[in-house]
Amino acid sequence: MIYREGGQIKTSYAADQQIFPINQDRWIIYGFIAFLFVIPPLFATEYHYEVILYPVLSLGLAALGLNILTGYCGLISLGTGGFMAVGAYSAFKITTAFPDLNIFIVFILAGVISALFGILIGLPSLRIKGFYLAVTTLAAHFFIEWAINRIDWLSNYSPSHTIGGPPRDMFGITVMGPTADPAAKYLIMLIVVVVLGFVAKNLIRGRVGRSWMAIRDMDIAAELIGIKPLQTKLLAFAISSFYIGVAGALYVLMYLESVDPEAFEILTTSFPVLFMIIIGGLGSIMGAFMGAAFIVLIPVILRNSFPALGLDVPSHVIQHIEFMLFGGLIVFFLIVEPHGLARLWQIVKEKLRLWPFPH
Amino acid sequence: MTASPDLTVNDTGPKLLLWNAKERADRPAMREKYLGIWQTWSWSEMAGEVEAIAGGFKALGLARGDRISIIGDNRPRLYWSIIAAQTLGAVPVPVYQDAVAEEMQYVLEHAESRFIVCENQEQVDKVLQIKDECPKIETVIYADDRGMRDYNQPFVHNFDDVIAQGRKYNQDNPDAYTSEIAKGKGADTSIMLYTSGTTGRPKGVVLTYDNILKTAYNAVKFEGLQESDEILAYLPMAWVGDHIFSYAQALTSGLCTACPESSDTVLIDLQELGPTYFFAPPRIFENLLTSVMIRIEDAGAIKRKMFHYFMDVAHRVGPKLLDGESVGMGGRLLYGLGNLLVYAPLKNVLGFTKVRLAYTAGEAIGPDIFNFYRSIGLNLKQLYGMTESSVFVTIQPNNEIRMDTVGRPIDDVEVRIEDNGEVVFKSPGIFQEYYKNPEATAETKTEDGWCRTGDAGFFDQEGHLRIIDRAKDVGKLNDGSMFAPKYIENKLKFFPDIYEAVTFGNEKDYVAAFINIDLNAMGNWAERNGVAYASYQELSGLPQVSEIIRGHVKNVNASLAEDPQLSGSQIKRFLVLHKQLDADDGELTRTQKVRRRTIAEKYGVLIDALYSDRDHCEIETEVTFEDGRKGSVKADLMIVDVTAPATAIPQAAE
Amino acid sequence: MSETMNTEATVEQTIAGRPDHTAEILLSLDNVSLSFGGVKALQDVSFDIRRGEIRAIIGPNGAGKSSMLNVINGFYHPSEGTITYKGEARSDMRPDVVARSGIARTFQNIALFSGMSTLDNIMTGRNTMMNRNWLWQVLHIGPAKEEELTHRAKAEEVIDFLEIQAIRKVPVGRLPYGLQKRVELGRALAAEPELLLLDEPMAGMNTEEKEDMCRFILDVNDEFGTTIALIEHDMSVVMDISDRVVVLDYGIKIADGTPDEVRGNQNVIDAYLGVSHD
Amino acid sequence: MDFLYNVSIDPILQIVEDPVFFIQVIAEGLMAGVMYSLIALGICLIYKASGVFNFAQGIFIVFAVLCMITVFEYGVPIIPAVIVAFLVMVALSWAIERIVLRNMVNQEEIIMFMATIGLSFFLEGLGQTVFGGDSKLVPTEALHIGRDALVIPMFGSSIRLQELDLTAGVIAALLVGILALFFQKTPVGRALRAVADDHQAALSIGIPLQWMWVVVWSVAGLVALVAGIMWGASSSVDFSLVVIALKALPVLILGGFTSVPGVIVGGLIIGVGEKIAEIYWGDALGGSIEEWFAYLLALVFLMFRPQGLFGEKIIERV
Repeated sequence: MIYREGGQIKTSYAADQQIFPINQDRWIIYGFIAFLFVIPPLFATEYHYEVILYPVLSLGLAALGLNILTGYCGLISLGTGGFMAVGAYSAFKITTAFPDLNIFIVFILAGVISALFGILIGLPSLRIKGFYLAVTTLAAHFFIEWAINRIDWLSNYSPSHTIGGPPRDMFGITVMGPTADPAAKYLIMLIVVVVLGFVAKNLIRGRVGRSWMAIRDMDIAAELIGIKPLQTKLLAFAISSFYIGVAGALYVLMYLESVDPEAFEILTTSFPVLFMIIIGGLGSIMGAFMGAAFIVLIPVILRNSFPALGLDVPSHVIQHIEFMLFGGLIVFFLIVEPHGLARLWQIVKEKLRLWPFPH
Repeated sequence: MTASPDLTVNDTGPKLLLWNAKERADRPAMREKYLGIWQTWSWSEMAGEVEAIAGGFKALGLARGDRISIIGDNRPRLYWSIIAAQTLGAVPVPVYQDAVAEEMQYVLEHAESRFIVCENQEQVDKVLQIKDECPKIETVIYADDRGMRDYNQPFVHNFDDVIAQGRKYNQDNPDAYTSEIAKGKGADTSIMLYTSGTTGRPKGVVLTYDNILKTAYNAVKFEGLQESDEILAYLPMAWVGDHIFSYAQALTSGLCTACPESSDTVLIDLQELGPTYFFAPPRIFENLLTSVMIRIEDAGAIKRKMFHYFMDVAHRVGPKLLDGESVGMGGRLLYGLGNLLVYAPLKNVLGFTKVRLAYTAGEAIGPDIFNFYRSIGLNLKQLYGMTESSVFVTIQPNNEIRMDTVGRPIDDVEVRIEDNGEVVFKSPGIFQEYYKNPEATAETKTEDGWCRTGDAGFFDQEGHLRIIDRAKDVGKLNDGSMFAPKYIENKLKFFPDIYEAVTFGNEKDYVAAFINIDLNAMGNWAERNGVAYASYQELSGLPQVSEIIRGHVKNVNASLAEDPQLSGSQIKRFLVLHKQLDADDGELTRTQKVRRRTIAEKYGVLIDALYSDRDHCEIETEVTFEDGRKGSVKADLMIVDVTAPATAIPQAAE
Repeated sequence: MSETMNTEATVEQTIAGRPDHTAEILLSLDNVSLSFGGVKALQDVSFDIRRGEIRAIIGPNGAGKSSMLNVINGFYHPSEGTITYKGEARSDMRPDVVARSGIARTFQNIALFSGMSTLDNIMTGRNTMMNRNWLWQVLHIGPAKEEELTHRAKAEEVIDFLEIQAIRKVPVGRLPYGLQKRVELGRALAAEPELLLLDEPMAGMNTEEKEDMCRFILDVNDEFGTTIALIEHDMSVVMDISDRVVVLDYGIKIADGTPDEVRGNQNVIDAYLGVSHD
Repeated sequence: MDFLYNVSIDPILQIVEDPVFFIQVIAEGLMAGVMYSLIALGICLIYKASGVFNFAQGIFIVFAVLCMITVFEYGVPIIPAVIVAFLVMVALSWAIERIVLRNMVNQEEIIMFMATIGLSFFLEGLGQTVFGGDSKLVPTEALHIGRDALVIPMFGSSIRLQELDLTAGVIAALLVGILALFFQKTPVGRALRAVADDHQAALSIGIPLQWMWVVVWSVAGLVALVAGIMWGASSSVDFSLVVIALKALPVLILGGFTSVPGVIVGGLIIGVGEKIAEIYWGDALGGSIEEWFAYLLALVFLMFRPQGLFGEKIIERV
C-alpha cells in the first residue's frame, strides 16, 4: 500500500544487490535505526534500558548468532549459553588484564575466542548431523559450565565465580560498570549490534551465505556442486560463536553487570535464545531481534498488565503463566508459522506491495 | 525543459540524433532490461553505437536508396539499425516479428530489401527459408548469436562483427559519418511501414522525415513531452505508433525509450520501469482491467468491499478531478482516502504510478474501461490517426476528455467531413505514396493534397471528432435503415464477457451476430458458479452462457434504440462461436482486427443459418494450434433469438 | 502428433557438426565395480565419454545408472576399477573436489536449494569459481563485491540462456516442476562444466517441457561444447539427441554404441522386454 | 607431571588395589544406568512411532509422578492413584495429538523437536500451577519399595546395594519385557511397528495413524510414571527434574534413537562409565565431571558410529 515501486529501476548489479533494493524499505529501516540512535538517549528511563533495551540488544545479538548457525546453515545448537559464557568470561579476563584496551576491541577479542571454541565444537559436524550434532553442542555447553565453575582463574578468583563489568571510559564518559551512563552504555551496545547486524547481512547475501543455505537446504547437493562442507560448516560455527560470544560479553559486562555461572544454564539462556529465533524466524536477521523483543517483552507486559487490571497476582503465579504462555506460543508459532515473525513481516510486506490485490 | 531542436536545421533523424548527443549528451536515451538490470545508454553513447553500426553497414555495402528490413522484438540494436541505415540514406522497412515466413516474403520481396537485420535465430531461419524467393536479399545480420554457430553462409553476419568492422571503417574514414548525415534532408524518405490492412495485401506506406518529425514534434508540443519522460517500447517496431513514439518523439523531445526483457516479462518490466508516457491499444487496457477484476475477487470480503466502494467514489469524482472541474470538499477528501487505499496502490501494481500521459487508439475503447482508468487518476486519452498520417490527426486535449470522441485536430492539421460521411484531412504527416502502388495512392490521396481516412464520422457541437465506422462498412438493411457493424460490435465488446463480435446485416432483413466469449471472464464466472467445463468449445456451448450473452445483446439493443439513426439495426439473432477468432487462422489481422470477409467466407453456413429459422447449426472448422500444427474442430452451435427488441422509441421517432 | 514433430526438429539439429568418433576421451571407467553390502550395483563396467559428445546411459530400473553417475562425480567410490579423467587416473575424491575439476550434475529428484531464489541457486553453481576471502565480504566492499557482481553477470547469462528471466527472484520452492528442472540445469551450467551429468532431466515432464529441455541440452552441447552424459527413460529422446549410448542391466554393461547399433542389439531388446537371463 | 600421573597411572593402581570397590562402583553404575535407560526408553518409543524427539519426556516424568503423589495425598489408595496418574497421561497424550501432532504432520524433525521444548515449558507452567512448586516425596512404603541396603560379602570385603536400586532394575527389566511382548504379540503393537517403519505405508493399509500416536505417547507416559516413581523414591520430586531429558540424550546417541535394546545397553554403559570416571578420574580433573562425561563418551562414540550402537547404518542417497 505504501509502496510506489514504479521507476525504481536498477541500472547496475550493485544497485540491484544492495541490502534494501526498494527505496521505501530502505527509508523505513534507516529511519528506524536513526530513531534508535536518537530517541531512547533523549527520553528513555533507567527502567526502559534495564528491562527492555539492554536485554533486547544483547539477547537479540545472541539470537542473530544462533540464527546464523541454525537458521542459515541448518545446524542446530543447544549450547548458546555456553558460548555466551565463553564470550563473557573472555571479555572479563581481557578487560581486567588490559584495562586500557578499548572496549570495542575487548568485545571483538572475546568474540574471536568464542569463535575458536566454535570451530573446535564444529569439527565433528562433518560426520555428525541433526540431533546428534545438537548433543555435541550440549556437551560443549556442559563442559564450559563445568569449567567456569571449577577454574578460579577465569573469574579472577572471585569466591562464587562471579564476574562483572569493571568501570571503563570512552571519550571521557563512563560506558561500562556500575557508574556508567545508561545512555552511553546503550549507544555502545547499539553500535555493536547495528554494525554486526550489517556485517551478518553482508555475509548472508554473498557467497558465504549462499553456501550456508545450500548446506541447510540440501547438504548432499551442495557438496556435489562443489561447496566444501567442512569449511562451510566450520565458518558458520565460527561466525555464529563470534556473535554469541560478543553477545555474551554485552549481556554480562554491559547489561547484567554482575553474574555467576548459573546465569548461563541451559534453561535460562540456550532455550530462550532458541525460542527467539523460532518466534522471530529461522533464517532472518530482523527476525532474531523481533524474536528477542518478543521474548523480552512478554514477561514485562505480563507483569505490568495484572496490576494494570487491578489484579493482585503473586509473582510466582505470574511466572507460571509466563511458562505456559511461552510454551504455548512456541507451539502455536511452530504450527501456524514455522518461519516466525520475520515471515509474517515478509508476508505483510508482500501484501502491501501487491495491495489491493491478494496475490 | 532544455532547448528544443530546430527542425528546419535538424531535419532528419540522424541529424536530430547528433543534436541530442550534443545537447543531451548524458541524459538516458535508451534502456533495455537485459541480464537482469536496466542497461542504459545516454544520447552520446547511443550516437556512438549508431555511428559504428552505420560504418559497418557502409562497409558491407549498404547504399543510399537501398531498403533494409528490421525484424525482431523491440531491441536497442534494432532501433539503432534504423537510424544507422537512415544515416547512409537507406530506407528502413521494419517487419512484424511474429509474421510467418510467407507473410514476410511478400514484404521483403515487395520492398526489395537488400539487407535484413534479424533479432535472433528464429528470424534468420524465416529469412533463409524465403531467401530463394527474394533474390534481392544480399546480407543478413543477426543481433543475438544464440544457436547461430553453424550458420556459416558468407552473407550471414554477426552484429558484433558488423560493429567492429564499422569502428574500423570509421577510423579509416573519419569524416564519412558526418558527411553522410549532411547528405540527408527533410524531404527524403525516412521509413517505409507496411500496413497490415484488413483486406488485401499489405501496402508499403512511404513517409519522409518531414512527415514524421513534424507531426511527432507537434504532438510533443501539444502534450508538453520532455526529456525526463520515459516510455516502454513493447509494441511491434513495424507498427507506426511505436515508430512515432519510440523514434520520432524520442528524437524530438529527448524522452527515454526502454525495451522490455522479453515478451513474457512486459508486465513485470512495465511495473518496474514506471514509465511516464504510455500507449496501449484498448485490448490491453481491457485485459488489464479484466485481470484487476478477477484478482480483486480473490481478495477478502472487507478488501473487496473497500475496493468497490472507493471505485464508486472514483467513478463519481475521479474524471471530474482529472478534467479540473470543481468537486465538493467531501468528495475531494473521500477521493484522497481512496487514492491512499486503492487508486495509487493499484496504479503501482499495474506500473502506472508515474504515467502522466497515456494514449489509446486503433479501436473504440469500452466506456467502462476508459472510465475506470481515468477515474483512478490515469490521464488516459484517445487519439485518432493512422500510418498514412504519421499517427497524429486528432488528440483529446487535457480537460476535454469525452468518451465517444477522438478529440480535436492538432496543430497544422485540417479535418473535413465529406458528403458521404467520410473523414478526410490535410497535415504535414500525410504519407508520400504507397510503394509501387500508384492506384491505391490515388484512391487515398486527393489531387489537392487531402487524405481519405476511409472512416465515417462527424464533428460534435464542441468541435470534437467522432468516428462511427469504416466508411465502406457502413451499409443498409433491406428496409433502408443504416447499419454500422463496427459500432454495434464495439458496443457488444464493451461487455467483459464478450471477447469479439462480428455482426451482419448489409442487404439483409435484420442484424445478426457472431459472439466470441472471453475465456477469462466467462471462465471465472463458471468457476464462481461451479459450472464445469473442459474446453473453450464446451464453455461457449453452455446454454447458461448463451443466456448471459442474450442479456448483453438486449442491453446493446436498448442503447441502439436511443439513437434514431441506428435504432433499426438492433440484433435479432446471434450465436456463440465455438472457437476464438485467431490471427493464425487468418480471421483477425496481426493487430487483432476482425477480417470480415474471411470470416464471412469461412462461416458461410453459420450466416445462412442465422438468416433461416433453424435453431442450431453444425460446422467443421480448420484451426491452427499454438505450435503451428493444423487440425479441425466440429461443433453444433445453438442459434439464439433475441425476443422483444426495444423498438418503441424509433417507432415513435418515425 | 507433436511427438513426431519433435523428433523431426531435433534430428535436424543433431546432424550438423557432431563430434567425430575419434575425439579425445574425456573420461573413462575401467572395470569399475561398486557394491553396497551384498548388493552389487555395478559389476566390472568399462566405458568412456569423448569430449564434446552427448552420451546416454540407459537401462531398466535398478540397472545401476544412477550409481554410475554417482561414481563419476565422486559420491560413491568404486570398490574396484579405475576412473580416468582428462588422461589422469583419479584417486578417490570428495564430491566437492570432483565438482571443482569441472564435472557438474543435475539430479533425478530435483535437488534445488528450496529456500533460495532462482538467481541464488544459480549463483551457488558458481561457488567453485569464487574464491575471495570471506573477510572482504563482511563489509561488502573491494574484491568480494567485485567478484559478486562479476559472477552475477555470469549467472544472468545462464538465466538468459535458459529463458527464465521472469522467475529470477522467485523462491524455487514455489516454481512448477518443469521450471525447477530448468533452474537445476542452470545451476549446473553456471559452473561452466566440462562434463555435465544429467540424471533423468526430462522425468515427469509433459511433451512441451520435454521439447524445451531437449533443445536446451542440444544448445548447451552446441553453444558451449559441453560434454554431456545423461540418463533418460524416454527412448525417442535418447535416440534423437545422443551420439553414443551405453546400456546397463543389473549393474552389467550389455551394449555400447551409436543409437542405431544399440537399437538392434538383442541383449538390449531382451533386457527391455524382461526376458530372463540365461 | 602430577597431573599426568593422576590421570594415567593412579586410577589403574586404585582399581588393582581394591577390586571389590571397583565392582561396587560398577554395580552402582549399572543401577544408575537403569534409570537413564528408563528415561531414554520413553523418548525412544515416541521417536520410533512418530519421528518426534520428545524433549518433554522430562516433564512427563515429573508430571506423572506428581500427579500420582497428589492423588495419593488426597487419601486415595496407591493403586488407584497410579491408575489415575496413568489415565492423566493418556488424556495428556490425546490432547497433545489433537492440538500439536495433528497440526504438525510433515514438519521437519527439528521443528517437531522445538515444539516439544515448547510443550515442556507449557507443562511446566501448568504443573507448577496445579501441583505447586514444592518438592514432594514418593510414598515408598505404600508402594512397598524397600529402602534398606543389601550387603554382599565378597573377597573378604563387601559391596552394598540399595534395595531401591534393585527394585528399579527389576521393574525396568519387567517393563522392557512387557513392552517387547506388547510390540511382538498384540495387533496394536504390530501396527505400531508398521507405523514406525513407514508412515505412508501404514496409512495406506488403513492404520489410523493418529490413534497410534495416542497409544504410543500413552505408553511413553506409563514409562515416564515408572521412571518418575523410581527416581523419586531415592530422592524427592520437583520441577528441576525437567532437565533429566537432557541426561537421556547421550544414552540415545549411544544406543541409537530407534532401538529399545540399544537404549538399555546405552543407559548401562553411560551409567557405569560415568561412575568410574567420576570416582577414579574426577578429582584429578577438578570434580563433578559426570556433568559432561556422558556427553563426551557419546561424542567419542559418535565419531566412530554416527548411527549409534544399534541404529541402522545410514546410506546416503542422491
